[in-house]
Amino acid sequence: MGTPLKKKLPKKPLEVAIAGLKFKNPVMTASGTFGYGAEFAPYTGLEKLGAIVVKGLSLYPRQGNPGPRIVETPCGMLNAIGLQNVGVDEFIEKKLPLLKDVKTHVIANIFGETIDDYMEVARRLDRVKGVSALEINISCPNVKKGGIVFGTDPQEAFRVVSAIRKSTSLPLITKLSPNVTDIKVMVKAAEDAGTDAISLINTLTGMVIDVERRRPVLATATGGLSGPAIRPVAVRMVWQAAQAAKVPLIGMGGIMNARDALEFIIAGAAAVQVGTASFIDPDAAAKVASGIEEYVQRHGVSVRELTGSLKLA
Amino acid sequence: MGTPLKKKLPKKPLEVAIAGLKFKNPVMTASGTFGYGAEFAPYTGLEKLGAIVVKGLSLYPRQGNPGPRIVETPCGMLNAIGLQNVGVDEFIEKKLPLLKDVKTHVIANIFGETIDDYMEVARRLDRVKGVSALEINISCPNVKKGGIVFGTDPQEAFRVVSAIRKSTSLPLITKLSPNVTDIKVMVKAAEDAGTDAISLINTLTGMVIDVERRRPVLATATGGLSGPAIRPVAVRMVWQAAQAAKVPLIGMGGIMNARDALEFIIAGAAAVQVGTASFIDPDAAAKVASGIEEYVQRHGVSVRELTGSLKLA
Amino acid sequence: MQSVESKILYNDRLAEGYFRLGLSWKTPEVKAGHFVMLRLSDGMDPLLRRPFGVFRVIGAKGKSTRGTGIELLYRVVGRGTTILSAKRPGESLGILGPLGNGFPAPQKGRKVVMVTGGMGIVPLYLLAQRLPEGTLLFGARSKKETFLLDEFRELGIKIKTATEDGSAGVKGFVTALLEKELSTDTVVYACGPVGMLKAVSRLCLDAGVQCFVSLERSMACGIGVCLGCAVRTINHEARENRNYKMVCSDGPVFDGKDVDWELL
Amino acid sequence: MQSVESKILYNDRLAEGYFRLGLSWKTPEVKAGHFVMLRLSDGMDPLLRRPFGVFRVIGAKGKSTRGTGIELLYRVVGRGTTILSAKRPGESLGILGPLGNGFPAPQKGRKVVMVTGGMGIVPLYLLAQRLPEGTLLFGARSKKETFLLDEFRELGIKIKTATEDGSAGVKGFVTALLEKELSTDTVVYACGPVGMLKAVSRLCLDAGVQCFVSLERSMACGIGVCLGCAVRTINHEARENRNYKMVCSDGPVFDGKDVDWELL
Ligand SMILES: Cc1cc2nc3c(=O)[nH]c(=O)nc-3n(C[C@H](O)[C@H](O)[C@H](O)COP(=O)(O)OP(=O)(O)OC[C@H]3O[C@@H](n4cnc5c(N)ncnc54)[C@H](O)[C@@H]3O)c2cc1C
Ligand SMILES: Cc1cc2nc3c(=O)[nH]c(=O)nc-3n(C[C@H](O)[C@H](O)[C@H](O)COP(=O)(O)OP(=O)(O)OC[C@H]3O[C@@H](n4cnc5c(N)ncnc54)[C@H](O)[C@@H]3O)c2cc1C
Ligand SMILES: Cc1cc2nc3c(=O)[nH]c(=O)nc-3n(C[C@H](O)[C@H](O)[C@H](O)COP(=O)(O)O)c2cc1C
Ligand SMILES: Cc1cc2nc3c(=O)[nH]c(=O)nc-3n(C[C@H](O)[C@H](O)[C@H](O)COP(=O)(O)O)c2cc1C
Ligand code: FES
Ligand code: FES
Repeated sequence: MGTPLKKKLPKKPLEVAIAGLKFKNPVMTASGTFGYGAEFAPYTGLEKLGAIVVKGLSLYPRQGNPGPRIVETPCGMLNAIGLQNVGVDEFIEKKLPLLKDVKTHVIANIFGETIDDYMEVARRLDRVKGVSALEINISCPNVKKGGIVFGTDPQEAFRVVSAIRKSTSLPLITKLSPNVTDIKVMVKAAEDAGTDAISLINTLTGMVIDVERRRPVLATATGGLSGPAIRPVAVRMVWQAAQAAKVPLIGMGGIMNARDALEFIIAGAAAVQVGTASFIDPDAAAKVASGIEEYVQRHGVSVRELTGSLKLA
Repeated sequence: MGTPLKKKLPKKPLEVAIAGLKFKNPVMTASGTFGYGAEFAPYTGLEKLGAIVVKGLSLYPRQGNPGPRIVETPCGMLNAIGLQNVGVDEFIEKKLPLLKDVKTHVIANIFGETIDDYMEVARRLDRVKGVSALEINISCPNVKKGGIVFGTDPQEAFRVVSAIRKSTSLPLITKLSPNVTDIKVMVKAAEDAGTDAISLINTLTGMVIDVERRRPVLATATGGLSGPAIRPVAVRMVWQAAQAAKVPLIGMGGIMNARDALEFIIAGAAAVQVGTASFIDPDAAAKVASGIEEYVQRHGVSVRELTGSLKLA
Repeated sequence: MQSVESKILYNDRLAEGYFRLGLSWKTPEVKAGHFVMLRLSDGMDPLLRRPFGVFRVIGAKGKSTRGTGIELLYRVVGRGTTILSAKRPGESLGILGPLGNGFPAPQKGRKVVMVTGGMGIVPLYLLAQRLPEGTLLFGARSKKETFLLDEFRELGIKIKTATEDGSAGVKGFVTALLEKELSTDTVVYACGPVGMLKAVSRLCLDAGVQCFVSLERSMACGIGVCLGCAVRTINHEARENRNYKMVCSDGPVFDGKDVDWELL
Repeated sequence: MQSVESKILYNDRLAEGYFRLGLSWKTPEVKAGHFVMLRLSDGMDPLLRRPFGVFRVIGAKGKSTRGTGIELLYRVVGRGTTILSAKRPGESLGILGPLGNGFPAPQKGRKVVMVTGGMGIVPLYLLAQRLPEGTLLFGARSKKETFLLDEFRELGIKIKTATEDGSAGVKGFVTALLEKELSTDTVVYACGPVGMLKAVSRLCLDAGVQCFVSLERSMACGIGVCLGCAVRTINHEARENRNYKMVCSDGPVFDGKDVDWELL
């Protein structure tokens, strides 16, 4: 199967360019699943990664939610961490320096509860050495707007991304929520606001109930569903987004191995992120990268050529 | 755990009332997963079911989609059957009579490509002996409106349900799609249009790619995701719908056993439907019913009391 | 038809990646070409049952002394079959069956030619057991991929082999062998890779010979209700002449001339 | 810390639902209170690894001749542990560890009292092995639920039992035993049900005795990155004095007085 293309494999067949940056391979870690990066050094080769996307950063340190914060679900997990993080300043001072000798890109994932929050975080990261790009997590409720989620309302998404665009010269990746009727509308909103790339999907909102106690298992009632369970939805959304997008896409959702990652690339993603899989195998992302390399060699086709190469009947 | 309530268990603790009908227990089969009912007679006791919901019916027989129509996914499956069915007339003449001696409700699931289609199917089923209610599948593209899906646009949902409301005296259950930003808006639309009950969720749209061939596995590219993978999303949506709904809810999505079904009931469903599980065990729905009975006895609480009994922190 | 738990009597490795599975089962009558759906894991992944043809009935009249039931033969190709290959005697599996239409018995006086390759040989054994005589044509890439031939020989079946590399029998495709066997009183039963079935079907159609093929499709339910395992068929009499049949309940055996091979 | 595949040396049933698992592992140094995360299935369901305390180190200096590595002790409570209980010697498991902070060694001259119940006994064995002497207080509902006591006795540990039904030791809760053991030179190590830990902690706090508790929480990563296993702790010096610590990486052992028991 898969007749190998006869033509010559281009040089650096794994390399991809997104938002003006070159990545040695298309495999990044997903925010919130890889800590601040250095935690994984004992278990994997950080330099094997195309990029490290760190835990979402806010203006001030955040405590996060009470426990239980996680619960396993069929082929997946729910989390309600509550975006616990050390805050942007401590990240810059203490966490980022740990990665200074690691030859890969570091992407800072950021969020806020108001547009001002977002802008200020972006501003503080601007021109910080060692930060290659910002990924904007818009799956947060806008507290000023009565909790409406930035990521499910195209106007709010446009406003927050436009504002950040003005606060930083760093390349911007807008990370979309899957909890929407039409992902293309969100793609358009982010593009209109000047994003350089789009990543998707964030978690699907889910809930697990302890029927013996008749209570939600998570202290916050609902949480975000990740893992292989959501992969078919994620691949579909990346494919739909690819029909509309002008900027490059970064696909994720349930990637456990190279085969899974290739689904996203073929559907239209220029790169992928590995999330929950890193909990099960801290070397998962590096293994995905080497598996893609094997595929690329076997098929004689570069990742750039594979992107969006899906053939419909 | 689960301190049993001290008070007396009411008579018929499994019985529920929905849309003016009494169901002996809250367990129904989900449309498209139980054929026209009689196919399961060799494997299960049909009378143990609260209701049988039959495969979606259209005005004329439909051939359905080319294959492959199904593909397994992590803890789930995608289907793109294309709503193949014998058509409403043959259903009434040939399929329904096979259930005439089965002492349970039969609910006809209906769909169309235009509002007129829906109305005509509803009209033909009106006053047909042996049909207790209609379940309206609004997860279909409206061909007249350029393919916009009835189930993701509240105005279209309102229009189609209102029209059916006028074509039949049968109780109406509107079945909602989960592929929306805000399920409450859809609940409201269906209620405003006069639905007697709401069932949810239909399948999430998903896609699987054969990376060796770089083609979608399904002939139609995308399909509907069902099975345990989607359960956390389904429970969450039922819980959200319950905050808004005035009419009773029927919950489904990945129910494999009584524990799963109880999640939906506690979240706010008056009854549940068992879908994909019937493929894995044709006796699954009956087993769910007996498992709920065991729970009800053990906890000394009726299903009616359990509905919406979720305690938040 | 029943859905029960069945004990594993044996699960023996035949060759690298090939296993013989004995299942204890007080089965209703099994026809040649019937299949069963097995539940391979207690967990939710893999979720769906997997279809396997019945190789033979064991016990009572059979030769095995290890119990009464059925014997299956399977090849490890993915997650479900990998899990299956690790199961041991005494463990139990959910079994649903017997399912499908099975091969129609040959009419009196017909010369039976069976054509196969790979695991397609499984349902033909039960057919062969019930035949007074017949010929089996086995197509494979090389000698290594031929198997069970001695078992068929013991039943008095004539065996002819075609291998692509010539390492066993004639060099080339099995259809070359088939061509020589076809006469007006022949009936052909074929099970194997879809390409082979298509070629066999075409050959038989051209020669005016009746030909039954056993098809495979991914399945969810196995009992005709999910409508997942559709193949398009041609109804040569009707005007609206193309429609979908279910491999699990209308098949898996179809008359070769009724299958719309374009869509397979 | 490492993430490797490890061979199962033995997986012996101790009692109904209780197993001893020997894993071959060229492990880095293991401290008392360390735990490991095991990958129990190759499939995606169950998806996450499961945490288990290290019971003891085997081989080299240990008594077992079956191999070098670690021994775990587990109780079958759900899907993962059911799968684990069916594994046989020779099969392999993914192992990640050793993880956590472990119990701090007792200061010289301190009288060590260990308090436990149920599987909480697991990490205390390694602690006991490395102690010159000590006392173990075991609380259970009935005699049937007490176990491993002989193993501790062999180490020269004094054992006292409390059962709710009085079928072994004194009748009542283990805290009644503890009360009598507490003096200013005592240090308490506790692992067991959360209710017990809370009661033990309060008792020690009131008596001004240092008390270390080993906590359990559902875990996804085991290495402090998912932030899933949070417990709220009290920093007695700081003004913003409540914050979340991770059981897997800041713990599982905490000073009892620092845990915000309200939220557990
Ligand atoms: C009626 C029928 C009878 C069969 N009889 C036998 C038999 O006697 N012996 C035997 O070894 N196999 C038989 N098969 C095929 C067997 O069902 C598949 O090999 C099995 O389902 C693969 O499961 P898996 O989980 O190991 O593979 P998966 O991990 O599900 O898939 C691995 C590979 O196998 C392919 N595959 C999966 N399911 C099927 C399927 N149903 N049909 C064809 N290809 C599939 C996938 O596309 C993939 O390439 C039969 C199939 C049918 C439909
Ligand atoms: C640091 C640590 C050390 C542990 N050491 C041991 C040990 O030495 N021996 C031992 O038998 N067990 C130990 N446990 C508990 C063990 O991890 C759980 O019993 C196991 O994860 C259950 O998996 P399961 O798939 O069988 O159960 P599941 O099917 O996941 O759940 C079954 C039941 O167990 C509960 N449960 C699930 N995971 C946990 C968990 N992590 N902690 C507490 N309850 C849980 C669930 O709420 C549910 O009620 C330890 C847990 C931790 C956190
Ligand atoms: C425990 C956990 C924490 C997460 N934290 C963040 C976060 O801080 N910011 C963010 O944008 N996404 C966060 N995510 C979402 C992931 O980055 C990713 O979008 C999602 O998990 C889907 O990918 P996966 O299925 O591969 O995990 C988190 C996910 C998990 C499981
Ligand atoms: C093969 C298949 C066919 C289906 N056909 C229909 C249908 O005709 N009408 C409908 O309303 N829902 C249909 N559904 C959706 C189910 O009724 C149900 O809403 C969905 O599968 C979620 O439940 P489950 O996870 O328990 O299967 C179908 C689902 C499957 C898997
Ligand atoms: S497998 Fe369900 S109809 Fe054939
Ligand atoms: S389990 Fe992930 S932080 Fe503790």
